[in-house]
Parts: sequence; structure tokens; C-alpha cells
Amino acid sequence: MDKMPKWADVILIPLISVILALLVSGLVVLYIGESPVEAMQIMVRGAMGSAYGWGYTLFYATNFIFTGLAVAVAFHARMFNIGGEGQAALGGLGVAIVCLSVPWPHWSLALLVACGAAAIFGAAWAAIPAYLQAKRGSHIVITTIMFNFIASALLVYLLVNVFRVPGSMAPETARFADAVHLPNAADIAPWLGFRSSTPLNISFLLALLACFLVWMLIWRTRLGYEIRAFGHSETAAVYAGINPVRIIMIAMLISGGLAGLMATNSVMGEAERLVIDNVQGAGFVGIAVALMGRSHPVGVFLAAILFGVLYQGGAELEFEMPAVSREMIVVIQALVILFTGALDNMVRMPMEKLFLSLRRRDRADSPAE
Amino acid sequence: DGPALVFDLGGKFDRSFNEAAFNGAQRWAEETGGEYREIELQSDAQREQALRRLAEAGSNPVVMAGFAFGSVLDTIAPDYPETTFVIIDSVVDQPNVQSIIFQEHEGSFLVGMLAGMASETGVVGFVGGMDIPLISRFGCGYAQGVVAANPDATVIANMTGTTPAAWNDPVRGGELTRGQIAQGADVVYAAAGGTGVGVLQTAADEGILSIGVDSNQNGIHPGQVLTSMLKRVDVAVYNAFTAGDEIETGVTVLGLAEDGVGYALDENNAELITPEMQEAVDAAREQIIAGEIVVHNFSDDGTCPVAMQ
Amino acid sequence: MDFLTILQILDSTVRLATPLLLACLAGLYSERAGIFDIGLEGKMLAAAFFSAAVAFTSGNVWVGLVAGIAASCVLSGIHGLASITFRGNQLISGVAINFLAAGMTVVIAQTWFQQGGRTPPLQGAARFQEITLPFADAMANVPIIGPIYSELISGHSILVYMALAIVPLTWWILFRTRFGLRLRAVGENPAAVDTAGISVMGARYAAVMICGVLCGLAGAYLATSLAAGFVKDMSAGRGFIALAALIFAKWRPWYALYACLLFGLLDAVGNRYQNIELVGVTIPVQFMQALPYILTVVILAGFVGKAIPPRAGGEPYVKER
Amino acid sequence: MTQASPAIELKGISKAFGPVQANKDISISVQPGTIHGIVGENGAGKSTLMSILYGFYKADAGEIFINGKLTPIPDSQAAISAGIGMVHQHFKLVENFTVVENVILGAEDGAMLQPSIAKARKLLTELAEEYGLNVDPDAVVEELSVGHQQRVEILKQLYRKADILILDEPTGVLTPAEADQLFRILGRLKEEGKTIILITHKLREIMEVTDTVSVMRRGQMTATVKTAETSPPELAEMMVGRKVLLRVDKKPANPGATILKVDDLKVRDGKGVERLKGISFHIRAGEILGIAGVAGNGQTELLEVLGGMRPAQSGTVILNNDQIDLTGKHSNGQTRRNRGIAHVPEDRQQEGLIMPYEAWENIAFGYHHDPKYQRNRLLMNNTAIRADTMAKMERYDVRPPNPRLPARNFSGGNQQKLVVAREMERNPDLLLIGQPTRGVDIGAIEFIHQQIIALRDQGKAILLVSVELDEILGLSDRIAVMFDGHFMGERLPDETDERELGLMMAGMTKGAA
Ligand SMILES: Nc1ncnc2c1ncn2[C@@H]1O[C@H](COP(=O)(O)OP(=O)(O)OP(=O)(O)O)[C@@H](O)[C@H]1O
Ligand SMILES: Nc1ncnc2c1ncn2[C@@H]1O[C@H](COP(=O)(O)OP(=O)(O)OP(=O)(O)O)[C@@H](O)[C@H]1O
Ligand SMILES: [Mg+2]
Ligand SMILES: [Mg+2]
Repeated sequence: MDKMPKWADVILIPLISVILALLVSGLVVLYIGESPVEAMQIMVRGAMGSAYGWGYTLFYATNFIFTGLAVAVAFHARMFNIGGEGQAALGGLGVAIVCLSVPWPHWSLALLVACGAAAIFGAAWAAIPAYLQAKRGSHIVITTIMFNFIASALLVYLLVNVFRVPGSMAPETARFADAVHLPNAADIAPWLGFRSSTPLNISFLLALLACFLVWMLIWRTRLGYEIRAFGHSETAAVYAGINPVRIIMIAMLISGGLAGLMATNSVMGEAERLVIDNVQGAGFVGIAVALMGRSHPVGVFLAAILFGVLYQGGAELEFEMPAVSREMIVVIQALVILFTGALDNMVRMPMEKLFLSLRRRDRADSPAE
Repeated sequence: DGPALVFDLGGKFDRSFNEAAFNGAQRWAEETGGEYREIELQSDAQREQALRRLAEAGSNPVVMAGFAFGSVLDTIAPDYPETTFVIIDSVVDQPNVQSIIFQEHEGSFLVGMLAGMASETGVVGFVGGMDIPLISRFGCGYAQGVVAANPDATVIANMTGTTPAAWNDPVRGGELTRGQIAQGADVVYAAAGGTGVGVLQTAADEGILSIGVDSNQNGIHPGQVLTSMLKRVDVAVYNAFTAGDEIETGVTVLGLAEDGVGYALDENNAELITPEMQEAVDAAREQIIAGEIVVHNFSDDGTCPVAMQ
Repeated sequence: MDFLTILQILDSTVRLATPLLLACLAGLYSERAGIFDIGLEGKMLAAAFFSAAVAFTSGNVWVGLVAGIAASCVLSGIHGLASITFRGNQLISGVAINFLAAGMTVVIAQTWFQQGGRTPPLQGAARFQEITLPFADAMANVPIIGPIYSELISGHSILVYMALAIVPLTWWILFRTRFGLRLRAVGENPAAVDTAGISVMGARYAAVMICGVLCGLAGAYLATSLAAGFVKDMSAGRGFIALAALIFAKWRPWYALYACLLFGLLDAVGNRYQNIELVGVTIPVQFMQALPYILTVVILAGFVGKAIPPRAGGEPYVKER
Repeated sequence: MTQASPAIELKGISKAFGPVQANKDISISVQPGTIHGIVGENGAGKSTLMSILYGFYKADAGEIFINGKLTPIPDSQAAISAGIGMVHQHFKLVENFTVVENVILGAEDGAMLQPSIAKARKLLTELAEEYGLNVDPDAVVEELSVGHQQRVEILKQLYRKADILILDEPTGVLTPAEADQLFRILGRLKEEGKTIILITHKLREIMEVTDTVSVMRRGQMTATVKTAETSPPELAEMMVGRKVLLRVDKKPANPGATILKVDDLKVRDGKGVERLKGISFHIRAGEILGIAGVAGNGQTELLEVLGGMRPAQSGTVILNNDQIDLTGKHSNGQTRRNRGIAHVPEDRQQEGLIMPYEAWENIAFGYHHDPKYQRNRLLMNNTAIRADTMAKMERYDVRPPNPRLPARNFSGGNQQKLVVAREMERNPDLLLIGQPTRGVDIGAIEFIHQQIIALRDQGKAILLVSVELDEILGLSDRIAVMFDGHFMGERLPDETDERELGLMMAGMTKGAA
């Protein structure tokens, strides 16, 4: 028997938590001498009030969906993949190589191959930590942290010494050819009012597809069944004849691949070139997104949108309110993570009591039982 | 209406490059009483967003600090033919863009000479933020200057890191400095953003000389900072703001001749720079301007004529 | 490599290892009590800022230290509230604390000092100075031992000596005192502790607060001893490295010391030998910079077996479902 | 002093866990110096009631009187100071601590450990002599057998000088000899004037050691009677609400062809210790081979090797005339299942079930490759699994019959029924079944025993491992006794008795005895 109706669990509680987080954020805004109400309005309007806002919100969300799913899949196998940052960076490398090395006749072909490369590069970067975990018991948290650093060193080297356009100052690859330009929201759905400059592009649909596929994988396939079983209990998994090494490897490869796929959005869809530090913390945000989304693709999707809103709304706030600095936005994000993710029992516990007592009263009223 | 300034990811208070841009804008605002808009970026994707917003809001000119804007500006500039964009540290070939390039190697050459002359051990150090072409340009010009002043001198070069943390890690900056001191360095030049704070600090703590970068950092540790390699980003921004709508497009190269780069001399380091040193450096400056000395630009071919350790 | 170079590298090792060690021991207390903590980074950062800010305003580094510790403890308290009282997810809470510290420090620094999220540089008594141990100068000329004593052992900030002293102290507390017994027990099986008539919450909060104090020391060491003031994000990932060291050390104090010294050493060597030529080929700087991390993975895979965390780690203690 | 007031008196205790009313207005009183039994079905609320008395849970309503005095017990600390000690159903020991450390935890004398440890060590030797409770004070708990772990739990309470001792299903994991010893100790404690509450599912124990007994049903206390004035069938009926068959009823076996033949099987564990030292036996169709033995003598390893959970070092296993791979890539639970081996593991919560998985997911567990559970090559057919689960739950009387309920929300007995249903319904040639009724109430025991017999009668081979000699004697057609990785010998159930088996389990042969 559940303590609360499902709608309260999945909608009401997170909503109250977000409101609490925003209230506290309001206090911080007040502290720096601005109006919280106005700030709130700017954020919401900036993120969701226009096609322009949505274009950025969903663009950021796309990144977070990929990295969030990556962390979530690993979580199902009880592994904490902190390496999304490095895996996504390597995914970018894969995309760049694909886009630069072949004169693609059409973006769709390029996207297909780039997806493959992004996933393979990301997965490859997760493979060594996974193998060491499976075979040597080396803790995946340490190895993936280390691989983040190694990835950044590798990328700096390659961008400066191999891919840089001769004579250019910027450690970045050449711009990709126009042929691999991905259709963006304005190309696909101009009637929604998107402008040609919107960064939201077709990879958003890829992210949605990824959500669906991950959901299928985890909850509908044998492999997903085995991954979850292994994540819940390794001894039981062995009892059922599930091979731990295989599960660790596969789960981490999928995780790394998903992180790598982020590059189709950020590198191929938006920047159209590979720059230094192209991930910009999305790997870490992915951890928060996966945790807040309780490792469920729908939850990950919603949490990613929330973070997209915070990113884009935050940017607008910063543009419009000079006193609000970008660190202020980080604080707001932190408070949202804290209240919705870590402190949600603070809201849940009293709510459960409330619903229980309501139900008791219902029962007392109807003596039929 | 009104000019606008976009800072790079380092943030406007990085005590060097972005802060110099900020100072230029502030000076313009104070002198003219005008108002300008500014944006600090949070992520790469916001580059384009910021530029477009400002252009659409009618800001003119839109000035951006940092080579990383190059590629983005190249794509968006044609969309706003009415707006003039000014990009610092990169060349963008569009009719409505003014590209400002600094000859950092020339300025670095001068402070390198000072370092070479000030050094008693014949060993000097360089701490860069990340091994990227821009930083190598500083380092290479510096090394050439050192060797010009003291052909037997050794230049030790270190880079802080490969992640964004490389620009904000004074502790590692300090540690690298200590390592260089241990290898005999008694002058160290920092081109590493916030990390440089740690370099200058450790140099002061350990009683050796340091050289600041971009802005005049002599005052951070008076009497202990030999000089600063000035990169007059502030002047560039100030000029762009002042020119307003009438700004010229095309490429502007700011070197020693234009006073775009140079070395800082003020009351904080007056005692450190002997008249002979000043004489030698000023002479070199003239020669460079006259083309008698050619300071090799690392970015030209990715190599440096002087070996660093 | 001559003797002096080795000494210098070791000297640098000690300095680089100290913040790692303090943070690592901080994590050790918390995780031994069953509270995972990936917020070490954030706590260090907060402590770095507040210690520097208050040291600057008061002109006294000790006052700064107390402020740094207090700030770190406040974050610890939030972590405790989320993960102990409200049985929230400890990883999320840690992530939130890292973000919170990264944003908050700069926002407050900007309002207080208007120096772009930095504190003004610290001078004199506002900073921990290096301590010269007795006879360091006199002994400097004694062969071998002399330089070791005067170069390597002497001449560090008091926090370094404190950090080193905390290692045996931690061992002693954990394995020789009642408090330690309870703390370890609560990380292994909180139900056992509960039925033994001990407050699980009490033990866990105590551990989390000690974690706060030690992170406070780590942050203060960064900002008031190694550097002279706060720069945004100056913890630069050290909290995560400390976490890695903690797992590396399998949650044991002496091994924590060794692990942190090893990380410090790899770092120091990486700093010192950035430009190396091997048989005429220049090794890229980036490779040398990545080398400490590569070596860590190699050592981990080659020599360190499976690390088994405290059994109740990461799980909130729930009696009634 | 007036007339002796009850040592414990509970008045109107109620407790709800969320929507589940675990205890409803319970009142009970226990006289000092007696042993009071509590019986009831799984989930009746016995553990909850005792945990309230021990301050582990807080009651929603009700009062507790200790020795006639109203004593609020908000936490275990209060219970301990009131002289109450409890040995929980699931031990509350810190597994990687030593025995002394566990004993002194919470009862240390000062801030330093050394004095407490020294004192505890001395006291432990004394207690060991006094009650025959031998345990090495410096042994690490996880390396002790369950029997010894329980001794540690009792020592903990004695160390704290508890006057009131609550034991929640203490014999569930003990061998008869260990159980006997436990009851001897309880007898001594009673003589010393201590009050003891004993929860158990074994009516024989109730009859043997208790003075009074209370019956709980669905959160309520239904009856309290003097033990002398009741009988097992009566108690069973009060518990379950219907008549229960307390003895196993079976026809003589009719063995057929040899199904399983094991020859000279040797197994080392992860630490390299040899656990099976050359085991040989066979089982025929329509036959139950029962393996008796004190836990930790290799039975677990035997089941695990046959079930494909761990490799063997040498030996052969022949199933239906085909040799089975004992090492390598193809030696795992999947391949064994494909060969017709079903396995009910000893530990249902750690191995047999995924606790957060819903019932239907658990019904597919291990058989998730079964073609009838697949929709196509990629996807599983969840609807089919759920329908199958529903059918199995009905046939095995799993309550509540809800396939969407997570396994952890079923009571122990019903969890076991889920596992048994899954494995038996596979119609295996060979069924491996370990501790089939551990912690399960009498109603469920009856049911599970009937299923095992029915499977045998269908002509299947069954390998039964149990520490319950009753169960071994009642179910087996042949009995093998295992000691230290060897078989001590084989007996027929009607030609042996508990005494002889007990001796063999201790490593003594008949001749030596
Ligand atoms: N920690 C808990 N959280 C939620 N509900 C619980 C908890 N412990 C017990 N319950 C509920 O309380 C009821 C009584 O459980 P309890 O463990 O007291 O039964 P029991 O009589 O001891 O059963 P068994 O004979 O199997 O040990 C159960 O039906 C269960 O719903
Ligand atoms: N978290 C829970 N939420 C709801 N109901 C629960 C929960 N846990 C247990 N139950 C209910 O508790 C009853 C018995 O559970 P309990 O935990 O007492 O098992 P148990 O018989 O004591 O098991 P064991 O013998 O292994 O201790 C079941 O009817 C189940 O529906
Ligand atoms: Mg019970
Ligand atoms: Mg129970």
C-alpha cells in the first residue's frame, strides 16, 4: 500500500521543493539588493516565455539529457560514473574527426556516422575504467575522475598540435563544412517562431529517442533486467547466472556512449567545431540530473529541462540584471539541487503524514469497512 | 544605442585580460558619462547568444574580449550589417568587424630583457596557464628578450594545467614558481590569469622578482614585481567605445609602435629598474619599432627560436 | 637528479599533499560513519574564502581559520541535515554543496570586497607563515640529515604539522577510543549501534562535523598559507582527488597519508618535469601533466586490490519504511 | 513490598507503519522469573511488539510498565537502563568487528577502549565458563558461524546485566544441539530470576521451555495461556485460524533411474580454503536426499557448485548421463537451469530474490531467457510474465496475490513461497533446495513441505539441505551427514534418530561414540 497518491509523489513534492529553493534563492537575490520577484519573472520569461528562450532551454536540456542518461544507466548497475565529462569530451573528438575528414554529401549521413563515432569514442573512454572495475576491482569513481583529467590533457594536446587551423590563435578545429550543418529548430519548425540562430537542433530529437531507448533497454529488455538485477544485488545476480564482468562492461560502455552522444548537440549542432573544454560541466550536471530524475528516463528528461530552464533563465537574468552575476545563477542551481534532490524528504515526510491522516479520516467517515 | 562589451569565460575580474577590458570601458564611462552594456559568459553556447542579443538590442559597437569569439563572430556578423563588432585577439574577415591584434611577443620581449638583466643567477622562469598558442606567444617573446639581454641565460617554462582550473589555481602557480626558484630562477613571468596571483605571491614570499601580465600588476607587491607586460586591452576598448558608430573596420595591429603593448614603470618598481636597464629596453623598443630587431612571433609557425626548459 | 632536487621535490610533495590529506581525513571521518561526501571540494572552497576574508578584515589568520572552519561546518551541517535528518541522497547533497560553495563564495566576495570575487592579498599576521623548527639553521650543514631536516622537515606552515599530527590522532581516535568504536560501528551497521542504546544521529552528526572542521583546515591552508588570499574556484578539483585518495587508502588513516603523499609526489614530479626529451623526441607537456593521473590508474589497477567501503555507507538509516 | 508485580506489563500498545497497522491495542503481562512464549504467523506483529518494548520503535499509543512502574521507553538506551535486553531476529552485530568490540559497543566504561576491552575479555571468559558460551573474544564476527554469532548476541545482553531478555526467533538458524544448549542457558537464567520472552515458530520449543504463551494474529493478541494447559495443535489453530498438519505425511519413495551422480567433488572458496574435500553421492528419480550438518561444513558450497554459482576445482558431476561443466565460461546458473536443475537457495533475501523487484520480476529471475517470457528477440513479454506470476501465486497461495508488489513487502514466508513457486514450477529433473523453511511460519512450512513431497512423487530428484533435523528426518528418503567438507555417512530416516545424526554432525562416527 502506498502512503501517498502517485501524483503527489511525482508532481506535488518536487513542485513544493522547487518553490522552496526559489524562495531561498529570492533571499540571496534580496541580499545583493535586487527584487526577487522581478528576477523570478525574468528567469521564467527568459527560459520559457518565447521561442527564443525555449530554443536555448531545450538546447541545454539536450546536453543534460545525454549526460543524465549516461549516469543513470551506470547507476542501474550500481556504478557511479563521474567520468561523463571526459567521455563527452572524447565524444566531441569523434564527432570532429567524422565531420572534418569526409566531405559529407548530406548532414543526415554525417549525423549517422557522427553519432556512431561519438558513442564509440565515449564508450572507449569508459571502457578502461569499466574493465579495471570488472577485473581488478579498481574503484570506478577514482578511475573515472582520473580519466576526466587525462581526457582534458589529451584534448588540449590534439587541439593545439593536431587540429588547430594553422595561423589561428584559438585551440579549436576548423569550422565544419556547411554540408554537415544540422537542421535547427528554425529549419524544422519555423512556424513555432524559432529564429535561424537558435542552437536547438535535431539532436534534441536524438535525446528524446535516447530517453525512449534507455527506457526500453532498462525496463523492457533482458539486458536491462540483468543490469538492474546486478545493481540491486550482485550475489543474487550470480545466482541467476548473470555474469558480473559482462554487465559492468556493457553498462559502462552504454553509459560512456550516451555521454559521448552529447557531442552531437554541442559540437555538431551548435559550435560546429571542436573547442577546448567543450563539455563545460555538463558531465557533472548530468550527475545531479540523474539523481534528481531517480535514474528514470522520464525523470532525467524532466530534471534536464529544469536545468535547461535554470541555465537559460539564469543567462537572461544575468543579461538583464547587471547586479546578478553568473555565480549567482550557480547558487540558484545549487539550491534547486539541494531542495529537490537532497532535502526532498523534508517536504515528503510531512506530506506523507498529511495524506495518511486524510485517508484515516476518510476511513473513519465511511464505516462500511 | 551605446556600446557593449562581452567578457570571455575567465570573467571580468580576472586581474588581467578581461579586467583590462573592463577598465577601459569604465574609463570611457567615467569620462563621457555614457552607459554601456556588458555580459559575462557562463558557457560556450552563450557566446553567440550574447552577441546576438546585444546586436539586436541596438548596441553599437559590440566589443568582445577573446580569441574564442572568432569563429562565432564570423558566422553572425553578416546577420547584423548595421552593427560594428570589435574582436580582440583574433582576426575575423567580415566587413563590419574590427579585429584587434596585439603583438604580445614584442611586449614580452621587453620584459624578457628586463628579466635577463635583473637576473643574477642567469635563470629566469615563465609560468603559463595552458599550453595554447596565445600563451606560447608570450613565452616565446619573453625568452627571446631574455636571451637578447643575457645570451647565457636559461629560461624555464611551465604550464599550469589542461582544465579550466588552470587559470584559477594560485596554489599550483605558487608551487611551479617554487620549483623554478629551486632550479635557480630569480625572475618569473606569469601569464596565467588567476593562477598568476599565486606566482607573484610566491615570488614575493621567496624574495625573487616577478613580472605581471596584461594589466599593470606592479602594485600587488610593491617593490617585488619587476614590471608588468602591458597589453593595452583597456585602450583598445576605450578607443572602440569612444569611436562609437564611426569605428573603422578591418584589422588593427597594436604593437610597440602603437603603444598597444609595453612594460610598466611606476613608483612601485622604480627602484628595481636601473637607468641602464631602462636605457637598454628603450633602445630595443626603438629598434623593434624600426624593424631592426625582429621578434619572432610563435603563432607564425608554431616554433620558437629560443629553447625553453 | 641530485640530492637537493629530490629534497625540493619532496618538499613540494609535502605542501601539495597537505590539503589533500586534510580533506582526505575529513572524508574518512564522514564516510567511516556511513555518510558519503563528495562535497569535500565545496567545503574546502568555502573555508578558503571565509578564512581569507576574515583573516584580511581582522588581520589575524587565526581568526580567519576559525571563520573558515565555521563556514565549512555550516556546509557540513547542511549535508548532515539532508543526509542524516532527512535521509536524503548523500551524493546529491554533496553535488549541491559543491555548486553552492562555488557560487556563494564569489557572490559574497564580490559584495564584500568588490574585487571580482577575490579577497585582497593577505599580508603579515593575516597569513600562516612558515615555521622554522629549532636548530634548522644550525643543522643545515650536517651532511644528509642536515638538509633533510632544514629543507624538508622544517619550514612549513603550522597547518602542515597539524595535518601530519592528525593522522596518528585519527588512528588513535578511531581504533582506541569509545567514540571511534561507535563511529566505525555506525558506518558498518547503524542498527547495531541503535540497539546498543547509542544515538545513530548523534554519532553521524559528530562525524560530519569533524569532517567540516578538517575541510576547514584544508581550505584555510590553501588560502592563507599556500596562497595569500582567495581566488574563485581555487580548490581546483583537490576535493575530488582527496576523495580518490580516500578510496585508494581504503578508508584507513595511515594509508590516507601514504595515498596523499603519493598523489602529492606525482603532482610535484609532474610540475617539475614538464619539458622532457626522450631520445630526441620532446614529450608533450600535456602528457607530463596527465602523467600523475595515468600513474594513479596504473597503481590502482596494479597494486591496490578491491576497496570495500563501510557497509552502511551512502545509505540513510531508516527504521520504519 | 507488595505482592510481586509483573516484570513486564504492556497496556494498549498500538503501532502503525504507514498504512500497515502492525500492532493493535495489545496488552500483555509477564511474571518475573518465567519464560513467556509468543507465537504467530509471519507478519503478525511479534517482532514489532518486542521492538517497541526494546525502544527500537516508538509506539503510537500505549504504556509500558517494568516491575510495576510506568517506564516510558523512547529509545533503546531507556530499555537498556530498565534492564531489558533483546536478541533480534536479524542479528544486530557489526560484522567486521571482533566479538569483544561488539560486546562492549554501547556499554563501554569510559572514553578509552582498552580498559573496557580488558574487562570485557575477562567477563567473557567467566560467562563462557558459567554458561558454556564459548566464543573467541578476538574473533571477527563475520567469520563466526551463525550459532556463534547468536552467542555473541546473548553475551552482549549478559554483559549488560539484562534482567529481562527478549529473544526473537533465536533458533531459526541453530542446529538442534545448539538450540538445546541455548535452552539450557535460558533455563539457568530463569533460575537466576531473569524474565525471558521467546518468539519462535517451533511449537515444540514452546512446549518444552515456556511457562506461558501468547498468540498473535494480524497485529492483535488473540490469547494468552499457560503452556501446560495447551497443545501444539491448539496453538497452531489459534495462530493460523485453521487446523494445521504438524507432521509430514508421505508415501514411501519409489526411486527410478539415477539422475545426479557426483564424484570426488573438491571446491575451494575465494580465500583458497578447501570447503569440499572429495564428495561423492548420487540421487535417483523420485527420491529426496537430505543433507544434514552444522552450517558452514560445506553444504552451502555444494549447493552453489551444483547451482553454477561457483566453480569446482576437481571432480565430476553427471546429470542424466551427461557430464556437467564445472569451470569456465559456461558454468553458470543459466546453463544449469537449461540442463534441468532448479535451485532454491539458502538465503532468499540475498540470493533468491531481488528485494526491490516486484513479484513478477522475481518470478522471471533466472528464467528471464525463457522463450515464453519473450516478446521478440529484444524485448521481454512483461504481460506474459505477470500472467504467469498470477497463476503461480494462486497455486502457491502467496499472499497478498499481487504481482506488482515488491518482494521486500512480502513477509518471509511469502517470499519463500515465491522462490519455491518459481523453481518448482519449472518441472526440473533435479531440485536443489536449501533451508526451505527458515523463519517461515507453521502454515507456510506445512505448505512448502507438501510441495516438496509432491515434486518427489512426480519422479524428480531432490537434494535437500537443512539445519532442521526435524525437516531432514521428515522429508528425506536417504540422509547424508556432512562434516568439514566430507560425508560422514548415509542413513535411512527410519533407521536413525536425531541423537545419532547429531553426533555425526559433530564429526563423530557411531563407532567412536
Ligand atoms: N520497519 C518496518 N517498516 C514498515 N513496516 C514494518 C516494518 N517492520 C514491520 N512492519 C510491518 O509490521 C507488521 C508486523 O511485522 P513483524 O515483523 O512485527 O511481524 P512478525 O510477527 O515478527 O513476523 P515474523 O514471524 O515473520 O517475524 C508487518 O506486517 C509489516 O507490515
Ligand atoms: N515497506 C513495507 N511497506 C508495506 N508493507 C510492508 C513493508 N514491509 C513489509 N510489509 C508487509 O509486511 C508483512 C510481513 O513483513 P515482515 O517484514 O514482517 O516479514 P517477516 O515475516 O518478518 O520476514 P522475516 O521472517 O524474514 O523476518 C507483509 O505482509 C508485507 O505486506
Ligand atoms: Mg519477527
Ligand atoms: Mg519480521
